[in-house]
Amino acid sequence: MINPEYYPLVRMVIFLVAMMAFVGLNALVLVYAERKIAGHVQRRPGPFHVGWHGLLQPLADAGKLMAKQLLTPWSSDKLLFWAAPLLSFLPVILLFLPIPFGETLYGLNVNLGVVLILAFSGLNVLALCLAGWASNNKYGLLGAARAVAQSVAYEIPLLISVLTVALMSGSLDLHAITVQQGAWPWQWYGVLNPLAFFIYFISILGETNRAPFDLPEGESELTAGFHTEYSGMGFGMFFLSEYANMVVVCCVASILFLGGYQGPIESGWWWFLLKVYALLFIIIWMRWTFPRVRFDQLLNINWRWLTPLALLNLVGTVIVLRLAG
Amino acid sequence: MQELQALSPYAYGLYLLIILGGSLAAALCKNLIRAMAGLITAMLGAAGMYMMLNAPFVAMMQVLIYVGAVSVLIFFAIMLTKTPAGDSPELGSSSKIAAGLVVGVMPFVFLVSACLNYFKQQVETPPDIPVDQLGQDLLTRYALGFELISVVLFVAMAGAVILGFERRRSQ
Amino acid sequence: MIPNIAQSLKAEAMVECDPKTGQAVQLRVTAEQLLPAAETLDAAGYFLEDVSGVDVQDGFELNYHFDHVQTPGRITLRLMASHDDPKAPSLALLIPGADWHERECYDFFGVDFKGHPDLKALLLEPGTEPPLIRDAKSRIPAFELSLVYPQPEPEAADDEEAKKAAAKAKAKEKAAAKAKEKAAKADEANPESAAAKPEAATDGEQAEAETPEAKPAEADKQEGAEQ
Amino acid sequence: MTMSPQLSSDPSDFYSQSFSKGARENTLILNMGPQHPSTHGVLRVIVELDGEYIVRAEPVLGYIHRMHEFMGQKKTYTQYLPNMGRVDYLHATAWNWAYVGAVEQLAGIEVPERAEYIRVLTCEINRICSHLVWWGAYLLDLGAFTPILYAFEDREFLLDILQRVTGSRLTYCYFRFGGVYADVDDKFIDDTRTFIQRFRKRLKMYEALVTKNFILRKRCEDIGVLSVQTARKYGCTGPVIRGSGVPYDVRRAVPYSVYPELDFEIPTFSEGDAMARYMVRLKEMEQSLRIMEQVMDRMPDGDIQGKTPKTLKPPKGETYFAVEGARGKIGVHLVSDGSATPYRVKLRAPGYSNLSCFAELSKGTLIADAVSILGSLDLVIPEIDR
Repeated sequence: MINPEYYPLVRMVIFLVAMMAFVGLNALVLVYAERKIAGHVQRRPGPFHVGWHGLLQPLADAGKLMAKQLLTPWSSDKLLFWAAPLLSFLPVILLFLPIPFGETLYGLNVNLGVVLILAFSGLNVLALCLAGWASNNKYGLLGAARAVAQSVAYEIPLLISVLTVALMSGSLDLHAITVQQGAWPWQWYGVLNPLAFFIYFISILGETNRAPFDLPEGESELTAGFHTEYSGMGFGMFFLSEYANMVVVCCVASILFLGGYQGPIESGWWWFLLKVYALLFIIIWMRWTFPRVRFDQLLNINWRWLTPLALLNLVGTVIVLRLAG
Repeated sequence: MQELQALSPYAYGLYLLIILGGSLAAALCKNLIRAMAGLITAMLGAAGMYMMLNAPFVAMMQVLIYVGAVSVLIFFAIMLTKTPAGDSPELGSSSKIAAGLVVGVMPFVFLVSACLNYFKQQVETPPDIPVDQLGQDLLTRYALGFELISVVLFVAMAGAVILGFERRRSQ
Repeated sequence: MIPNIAQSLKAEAMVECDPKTGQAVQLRVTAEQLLPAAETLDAAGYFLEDVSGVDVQDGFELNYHFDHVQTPGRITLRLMASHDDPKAPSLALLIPGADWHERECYDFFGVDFKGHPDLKALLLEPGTEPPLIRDAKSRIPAFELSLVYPQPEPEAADDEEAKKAAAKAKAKEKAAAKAKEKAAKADEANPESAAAKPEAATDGEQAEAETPEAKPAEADKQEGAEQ
Repeated sequence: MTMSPQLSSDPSDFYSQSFSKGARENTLILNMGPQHPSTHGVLRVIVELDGEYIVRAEPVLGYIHRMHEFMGQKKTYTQYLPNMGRVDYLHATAWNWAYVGAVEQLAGIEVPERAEYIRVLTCEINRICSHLVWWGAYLLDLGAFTPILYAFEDREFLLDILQRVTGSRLTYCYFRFGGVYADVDDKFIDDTRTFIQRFRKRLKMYEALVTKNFILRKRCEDIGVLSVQTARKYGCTGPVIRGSGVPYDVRRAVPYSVYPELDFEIPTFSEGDAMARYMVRLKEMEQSLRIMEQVMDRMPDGDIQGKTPKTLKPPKGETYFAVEGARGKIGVHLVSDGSATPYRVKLRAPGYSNLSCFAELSKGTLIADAVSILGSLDLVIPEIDR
């Protein structure tokens, strides 16, 4: 038998493997959801031919991606070129570790869960930089430059709004933050402090490079931005990590602002997934509705509005907390 | 995670390898971006060392600030300045190697001598300090050091901004 | 309005056109007159529609079509560039829209626009032989195209005029006969155009009938020269 | 921005070599196209970038140049007619009309009134098709993915209608010298009326969904401002010059066909920016609907084909005929030497002149704005390259 000392480690490893499966499965579901939602937004049925109502389409897509030849541009920095997609994908798995999907359904119980997620989600931008630079493509480079500026900028309001919640709950432990909110919507931090929730939501669009803030890959200007030169699973990795990142930030949003796995009638992981998918649906819906903003507008939104608002909100929250006791 | 004590020698070795490998890459790569990648690796290894010392908060901050933010600023600086981001041949000249050796060896000597003189081997894991106490200490006892570090970050940011402005002015 | 502007331009010849040609006024200009004329038109609110080249016997005829954004009526400036050394002054610095049209002409006819800021191939691969240059046999004389061109051989025209003054009807018959002769000659050279020949004479008549405002003398000259 | 030195040694072509680097250091020369999502086909724009700001831009044309003008010298008048549908595939009927009109003017062919009405009707339907494609594609340039599918849904309806009479869906060759190819039937008229009703509602929806969108306005307003003077100097026509406030429309300026009898307005906006050009096109679709309604109310009975000689040999001479296409003034300069083959056909493409102002408009803008400007000029590359 395994030494009981190692139980947390074993649990972590099992959870990591499970999370890999979850991320993969989630990507499939999200790809299907994205295409179906896009289809219905655009008044067409979406994928329809592979499987019932196109259910197996994501599998077909994945098969195609995996079967494709991996091309390395002759002038690229080969080591960094292939390190970048891995760097983009692997840390994302780590991000799922501290997330409490249910009361006992978590990988690692750390009291610094929020910090862990924030710390490792920053690695993604490095991956984008390296990908853009290493592919030695001018579009890639411009995409990388945009990714850097955008992530650095949007990380600030994101951190501040997370900090606001941390102050309200007095903890950085995701589990504790969940429990402090009640089962009912009026007990959730998102309702108590809607401004923080709003700022967080806008910031995650910027952080995960989702439309209307998808400038690092803004296809009408930069063809595909940082992943212009990637083919097959190289692109697939970025793709997976984008979806995984979306899931992570939505998980964090549902924990910090929507009461996590708690919900009316009976709490459980179903509430959690429901909230996460509702947020994901909104993000997908926005992508298929809005035009893309321009780069300087994107930064102006952040520096002129979101960051000052987030700071004011933080100060206001502190004052209210002090007054309330 | 005190239960994982038994694994610590292996983890220590692993982190050491990461730090050494990363530092060597940072020092020896002629390509600036590769050097930066090495630096990031070394910083990640350092974060692991903090974890070993039972300071998860500091480790996270190491990742958040140094790996996530400072290296991105370095990347920005590389792109904004006229530095050739590719292989730069002039780095290989002998006088520069000599200068690099002096700069590299001196801290090494000082640090090793300091370690040998002042530190005894410590087996016990230091206690995990809660975040609020950490915050208290940082804002009272270690306020000066804390502020100095902020100044470093601030200078890095301001440098990036100034570089950006100078480019704009030259238009 | 249009004739006023047109009259104020310095040109070698000016003709008010039949509406059938889709143009109000045509002016024949020399290389020196082109730029001032374009300048005046530009100042009067005209825009350059296009620059089109036509390869005729006399050279490459460049048509600068100007139109006004409010008053209808197209003014055409016609400039002849010789076949041997095709060149023309460039309008590109005055009217930036001329830039591409001139480059297109350079592509299609090899006309060298002097003073063009960046004369290089636009639509064709650089170094391509100009495709719209016709072989010498199939070219038509410029005066068949437009009334702004004088007849090239004045002596022959005098003969014809004398004949016409004497008996116009006879001349017409003769004209028809000569046209047939010419057609026969042309047939040897160019069998393709054989089908077109029988109508040649009637065409000439039509042209005469349908351009009543045109100076009769010139029309006569035209007919004469055709023979 | 610095690049790895390998790129500087890349083999480059004639245009890259002639596009020499400017005086400034640290600029980046970027080839947008020939394959690039924003250039709507195979257009190439070489840009010199400083960061994301465009220092200089130079469009390179000719990637799908087919030398239509040369083909015109080799084919008979009738054989050349199908080429017209291929010049501008989005507004093929207008090109049909420009060429057919030029030949009719030169040869003196009369067109029956019913045929004129049918021409106006199909041309306006086709204009709406063209504007719809532009609308969708422009929003795609701005990163909105959905409108193009809405636009194509409407356009599909129109293509079905046009297919009934013309027999084709894109490269129409419907007009004939002296008339049109086939008569319209009742179903055509009914379908068109249904469409008009339906499309009025859709236009309202487009306005609410897209035109009033905050992000869209920020991306279009004050972008690529084209003054009246510049527009005129570059020979811009169509919605581009009307977006600068000049009510220049060939249908009114040099009236042809039955347009003088029809009641419609020429929408103009004086801002001269991308938004003004956008609004002009949207309003034009409404006006086209009005024209279509009037035409269907007034359409007389009668022949659809006038008398034309079997082998067409227009008399010697030249003619210039212009019509208002979706992109501006389409002109055909036709020279005849009296034979069955045109002596010279010169096609005046509106997009060609409209695009030529791009280099000036894009100077000093961000790449994203340049894409917006390029889209707002409404490019159809086959028409520009011919």
